[in-house]
Amino acid sequence: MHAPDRPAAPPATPAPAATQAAVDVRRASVVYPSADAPVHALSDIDLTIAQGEFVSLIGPSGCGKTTLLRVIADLEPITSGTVLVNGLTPHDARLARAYGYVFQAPALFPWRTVLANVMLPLQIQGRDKAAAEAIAREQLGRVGLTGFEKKYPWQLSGGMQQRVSIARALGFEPKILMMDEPFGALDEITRDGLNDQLQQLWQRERRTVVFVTHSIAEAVYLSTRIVVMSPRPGRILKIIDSTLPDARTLDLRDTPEFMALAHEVREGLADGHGAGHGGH
Amino acid sequence: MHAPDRPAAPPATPAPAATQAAVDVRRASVVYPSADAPVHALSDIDLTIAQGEFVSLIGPSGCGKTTLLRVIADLEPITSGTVLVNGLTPHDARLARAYGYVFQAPALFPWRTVLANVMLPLQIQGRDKAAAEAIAREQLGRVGLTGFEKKYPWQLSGGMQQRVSIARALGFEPKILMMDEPFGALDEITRDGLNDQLQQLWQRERRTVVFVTHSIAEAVYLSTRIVVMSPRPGRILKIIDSTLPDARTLDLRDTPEFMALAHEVREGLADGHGAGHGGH
Amino acid sequence: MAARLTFTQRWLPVATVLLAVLALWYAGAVGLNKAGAIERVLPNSHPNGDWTVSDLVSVTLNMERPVLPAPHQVAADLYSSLVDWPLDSPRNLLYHAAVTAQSTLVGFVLGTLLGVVLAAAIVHSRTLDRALLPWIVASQTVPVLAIAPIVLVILGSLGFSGVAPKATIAMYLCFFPVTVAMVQGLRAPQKIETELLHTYAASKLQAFWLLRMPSALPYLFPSLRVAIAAGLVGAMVAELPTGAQAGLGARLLTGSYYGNTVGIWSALVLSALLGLALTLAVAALERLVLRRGRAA
Amino acid sequence: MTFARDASTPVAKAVFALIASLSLAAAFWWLVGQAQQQPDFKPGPLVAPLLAVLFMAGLSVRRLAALDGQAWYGTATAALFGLWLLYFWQVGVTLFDVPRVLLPSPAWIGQMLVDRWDTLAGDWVQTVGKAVVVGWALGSGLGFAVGVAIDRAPFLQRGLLPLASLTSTVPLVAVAPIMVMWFGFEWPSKAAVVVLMTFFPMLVATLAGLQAPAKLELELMKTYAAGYARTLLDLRLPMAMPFLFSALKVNATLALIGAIVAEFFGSPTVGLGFRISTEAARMNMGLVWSAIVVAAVTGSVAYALLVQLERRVAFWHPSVRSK
Amino acid sequence: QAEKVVVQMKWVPQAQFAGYYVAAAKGYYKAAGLDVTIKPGGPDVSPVQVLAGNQADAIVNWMPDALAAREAGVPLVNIAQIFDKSGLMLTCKKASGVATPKDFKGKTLGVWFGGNEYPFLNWMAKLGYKPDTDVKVLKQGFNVDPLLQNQAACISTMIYNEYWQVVDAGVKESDLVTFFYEKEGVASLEDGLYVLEGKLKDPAFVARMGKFVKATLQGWNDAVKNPAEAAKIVVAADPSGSATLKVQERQMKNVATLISNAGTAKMGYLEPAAYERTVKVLLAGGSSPVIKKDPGKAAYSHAVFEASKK
Ligand SMILES: Nc1ncnc2c1ncn2[C@@H]1O[C@H](COP(=O)(O)OP(=O)(O)OP(=O)(O)O)[C@@H](O)[C@H]1O
Ligand SMILES: Nc1ncnc2c1ncn2[C@@H]1O[C@H](COP(=O)(O)OP(=O)(O)OP(=O)(O)O)[C@@H](O)[C@H]1O
Ligand SMILES: Cc1ncc(C[n+]2csc(CCO)c2C)c(N)n1
Ligand SMILES: [Mg+2]
Ligand SMILES: [Mg+2]
Repeated sequence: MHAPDRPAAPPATPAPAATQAAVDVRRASVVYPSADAPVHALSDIDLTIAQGEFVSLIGPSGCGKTTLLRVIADLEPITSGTVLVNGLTPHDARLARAYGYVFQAPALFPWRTVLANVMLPLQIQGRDKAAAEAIAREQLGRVGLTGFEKKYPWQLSGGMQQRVSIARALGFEPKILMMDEPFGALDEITRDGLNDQLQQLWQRERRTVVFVTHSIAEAVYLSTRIVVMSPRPGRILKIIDSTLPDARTLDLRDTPEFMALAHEVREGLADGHGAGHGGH
Repeated sequence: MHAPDRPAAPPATPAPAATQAAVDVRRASVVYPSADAPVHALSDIDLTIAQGEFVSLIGPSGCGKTTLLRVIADLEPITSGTVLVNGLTPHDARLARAYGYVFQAPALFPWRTVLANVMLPLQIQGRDKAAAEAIAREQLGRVGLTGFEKKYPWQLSGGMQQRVSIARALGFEPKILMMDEPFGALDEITRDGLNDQLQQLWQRERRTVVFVTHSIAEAVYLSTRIVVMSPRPGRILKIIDSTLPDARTLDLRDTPEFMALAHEVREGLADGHGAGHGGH
Repeated sequence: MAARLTFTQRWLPVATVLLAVLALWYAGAVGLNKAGAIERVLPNSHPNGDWTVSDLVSVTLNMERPVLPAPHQVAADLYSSLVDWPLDSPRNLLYHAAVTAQSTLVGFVLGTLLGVVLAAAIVHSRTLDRALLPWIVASQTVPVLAIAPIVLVILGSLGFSGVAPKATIAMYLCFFPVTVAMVQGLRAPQKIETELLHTYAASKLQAFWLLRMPSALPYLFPSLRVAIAAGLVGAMVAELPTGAQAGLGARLLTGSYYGNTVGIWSALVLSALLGLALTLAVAALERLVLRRGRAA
Repeated sequence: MTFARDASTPVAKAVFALIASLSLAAAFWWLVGQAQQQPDFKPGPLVAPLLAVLFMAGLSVRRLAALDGQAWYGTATAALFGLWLLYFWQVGVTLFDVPRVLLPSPAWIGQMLVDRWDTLAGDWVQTVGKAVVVGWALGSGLGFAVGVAIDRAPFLQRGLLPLASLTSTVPLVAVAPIMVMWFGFEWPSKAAVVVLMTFFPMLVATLAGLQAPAKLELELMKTYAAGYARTLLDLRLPMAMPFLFSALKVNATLALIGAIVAEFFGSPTVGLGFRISTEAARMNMGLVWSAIVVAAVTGSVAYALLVQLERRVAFWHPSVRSK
Repeated sequence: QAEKVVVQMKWVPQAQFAGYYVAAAKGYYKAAGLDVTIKPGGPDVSPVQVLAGNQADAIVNWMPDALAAREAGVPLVNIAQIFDKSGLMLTCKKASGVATPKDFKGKTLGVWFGGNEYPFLNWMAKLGYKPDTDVKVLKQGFNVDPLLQNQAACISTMIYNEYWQVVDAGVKESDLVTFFYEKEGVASLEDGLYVLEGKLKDPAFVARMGKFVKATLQGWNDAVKNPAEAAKIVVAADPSGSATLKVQERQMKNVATLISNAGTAKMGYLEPAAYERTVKVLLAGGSSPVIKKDPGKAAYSHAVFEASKK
């Protein structure tokens, strides 16, 4: 609805061929050096995400979901293998501002108002103040926070803070959105609402989304593909293509199709889980 | 299984008549004084919990669940109304050590080992060291943490920490167990496991449990009664008696009976939610 | 910071900086002593004024009464003081270091105790919190050196002599950082931790020992490092009004009166080393107590 | 009747305790005056009533401290406490006939503050207006600048920090004469002492403050591809503010003490330190203590001002927010 | 049973106080039935405070300080005057252009404060100079650096100590100009023994002090006669370990010149005329004199001196 009449994001990345993958991970492994024994966090990951896909990563605690996301976002180096983002190395993609990242914690700056927090990435990109403010206000509106612009983060509840951080990530219209359990700390109802909004946003703008979650329902509801991971060393156990229609509403969750998918994910998880339980 | 051969808890409270309610809340209201406008957290709550019940409180964020639990536990004064715990005021009940309280965060002391953390309430109650240690080891065994006694809290994962805090609350055999979103921070699989254990524990010992949760499935799975609350000012919208059998397994969750209950809770929540969304 | 540094990673920077300091020191010695050397020393050795720059440099680095003695002069003075005299001789600087260390340590222990007790009283009493805390801050703006002579005389007339008066001055400087840190530390337990003990109906005393004290330890130790340094300063300051008796402070003073600049610097270097040793001792104590470590 | 009801509110209790204790104190003061008229004056019999006044004084402070609701109650409590301190000092000095070269009475100190305020004002300008302000600003500024500069050089940090802790144990009594020797008698040598004393606390605080941002926040800036300067300005400096302020506060008292003590070792014929040392040698303890009072008030006011400023600048920090 | 006597010196242990240390080291005090404690002083030790705080029976002090203390409420009384001449002087570098007191104008002069500034101010008043306008006054620390560093044209020195430090630092005596307060007619009495007035009412105290002064004078006599031996004793008595033989022996020789009546019966006797001369100097100290009114004869007593002759 809004996307078409906004100026396109500056062509910082060489305009990707339509067929070029948004994220392309090949035989990637990550080993954390450690005092006693090195930790094999990811082992031999192969994953290709096309432009416009919504991919969820799900798996038991400590299986390497965050690590995988961080590798793609150039926050962690890989030990072996290759990773390409829009055909570039993660480092170049980051400098080209190809993605927005939403951390599990809101990570708002307490000395900035809500509005100023959302304006931060825009200011860093050198947008002029008026434009940045307009965009920030619009994004805050989208996550239902109009009227809270002048508040400070600590004056908001946890859920509201997380919504601010989502607005902040959306503001600069990144090609790829990476979200690490963005709704982990929220109550079910608020979470449902935000799931709904995120779903609609994706519908509208079809950005590529890589999404980490613990919740099976959330993964099934949001994704076009669900990547199920095994406990340490993190491997991809199963990739499930969603059979749900692209346009979704929350009611969908009571359909047998939804339940079947959820069941499939749960089974996938249970297969890998047995050994890992309690050991993380 | 264990309960019968253990000595009964010391009769700190005057042995309650079998018919005496464990918790009796009458027309209780709580108003938080505040700089701008006082916050009406609870308004006119009436709730009676019988001995041996498992009652869940569910409701949107900020509706006053925690406040209600804290009022019962003498962590917060009420503004009007009366609260009785085992026939005593909350203050006297606390001094009589009538209850154990599990906070949302594990609240373990980082300078104490896991074992020492579980021994803490026993030491405060003046039990001798050997006895306290024996009880602590047993409780740790029950939550599946044998072998971790000498570790420090920060060497454990979040789920394990929360299990330590549950073991700590169970150790001194309180008549009433109060739990404020004890599993909120855990991943779904670990959470399922702990739900199962808690359910079995309640089966065995039939302590009175007051349980706060955001998860509908959790509430339905565990409770004998579910109290649905409305957004601020917190009121009781609906009290749902469980139609499930007392003995439960996780498979139960796929039964139509379970789903019907879950649906009823969700509807109750949705009724009260509309107005409150975004306003906490 | 990085968990473990290799030997070179740890010491190479220190060595480099030390070398830089030494180089600066030599340069400073030449620069500061130049005028005096030209005026007073070179005319004696070269009455006709035919001295060269190298003469000048060698003279500035070996003057009897320099503005800034060269490092090797200080080292030689320290060495001869430590080696040529028995340990119990007032000409051995270690003897003076021991005297100063003694009053520092006594003052430090008393100051720490006072600081902890005051902090405990303040966190438990609203009256003390409101009435006392501002005055404790104000007390530290009183220049100690100004009141030390009076304090010493007053304590003397009350029958305290020997280490006690010096330790009292050291204590006066020590207790403040400890009090401030402990007030913060004893209040560090989070609400949830306090409430946990509340649900156990724990007494105030139990809460103090089981929760407040352990939470305060991470605050206490950094303040102890500050306190021991402050205590050393206090002990040295207190040595001045006892007359030129023993101790590094007295050495600094008499060095100045006897025009012995090199002596002043030896005492200065030794007092810095003593400070370092005391700080290291506190750090070692910290490691001992917090050995079990905790999540950073 | 009304009285009984009123007395139950905390404010009424406090007012009552205040009035009662002050009148008792006045009565006791009169008693001391009377007793001293006696030729064979002995303080012994007056000790019991003294204890009574002491008790009432304690009670009045307690009652005042118990009040809630007004911001100035806290200040008032501290002020009342100080007032009682002065009162008992005066009484003690009078009662036990302490020689005034040892401990002057507050009355004499106050007298001197009034009589010699022009002298003290000149001293204040010399010591605070020149040495302290310049030294404090320069020392703290340099510490900050060097901190920012070596923040990215762990090599220099590892080398300089041990040196920093070493120099912080060198007593200023040793440094002051050297600085007088190097920089002369006027205020620059005092400012130099102050620079030396304030530089390292600020350096250490700056380094600690710049390290304060958590990994998460740094990574956030990284995902925006923010450069060093941006990260410094938008994240690390704001985050460092509470650290910088605690160093500024510590430095304020250090600077004052440093400048005063440095004046003991040579100075022009004006300055608080000069006044304290020369008047002490002339047994004019009233003036000595009034100079000390000027110094202490200056230090406390500077401290309080910095606390206020901190509340403005670091308003977001939990330690400020909770107040 | 030896009677206890505690005496507080004015400065750090040095030959300036040789008489006391010699009397102690050679057992003269013991022989007089006394157990004497000699407390060293320093710039931060105020002997008057020590006396007022009951930490000493007698102190060594200069008269300006003693009379100022008397006015400030500590009733000091001189019981014996050891030095009958003043050793205080102003030492200038010729290079700074000072040859006579007339040349002080516009120059920077280092002065010891704490009582010692009054003879100086008196002198300046006599010369018609206003301090801080005609001459710049520095509060001098207790060393000679200001002169060596050329921070001052002249500095205060004692003939027995600081003057020689200047010379030891390499400045030739021929490059120096000196002005003695004694010669300028503005001298005040230096090292003497003082006690609290009230104590003199007690005959036992007077008797004890008499013994003390007698033994002390004996010590001074030895010290004046044998400076080398006195220096050795002083160096041994220095707990800071900073004093050296060479310096102390030279100091002792110079101190001897200030006790011009050593070996005579007048040694230790406070000449009323000298006393009055000092009082006049102190009363005349320009705008703010050391003492505002003449203390009269109450500020000294010959009772102890007479007792020491018994
Ligand atoms: N910096 C690190 N150093 C060493 N080990 C690490 C580090 N970061 C993560 N690990 C380990 O790597 C593994 C994968 O961690 P990761 O954070 O990716 O898991 P996750 O799937 O995101 O778990 P969660 O669901 O709990 O967030 C874990 O076992 C973790 O302990
Ligand atoms: N100490 C307090 N002062 C003022 N208001 C408070 C305080 N504690 C809670 N509140 C307010 O009271 C209301 C009820 O809070 P409470 O914590 O009981 O909610 P909750 O149902 O437990 O929410 P959540 O699910 O987020 O834990 C909220 O609106 C909250 O903002
Ligand atoms: C407070 C005070 N300062 C300086 C002197 C002068 N003075 C007298 S003796 C002496 C030591 C000389 O070797 C000095 C410096 C003093 N009398 N009192
Ligand atoms: Mg993760
Ligand atoms: Mg809650």
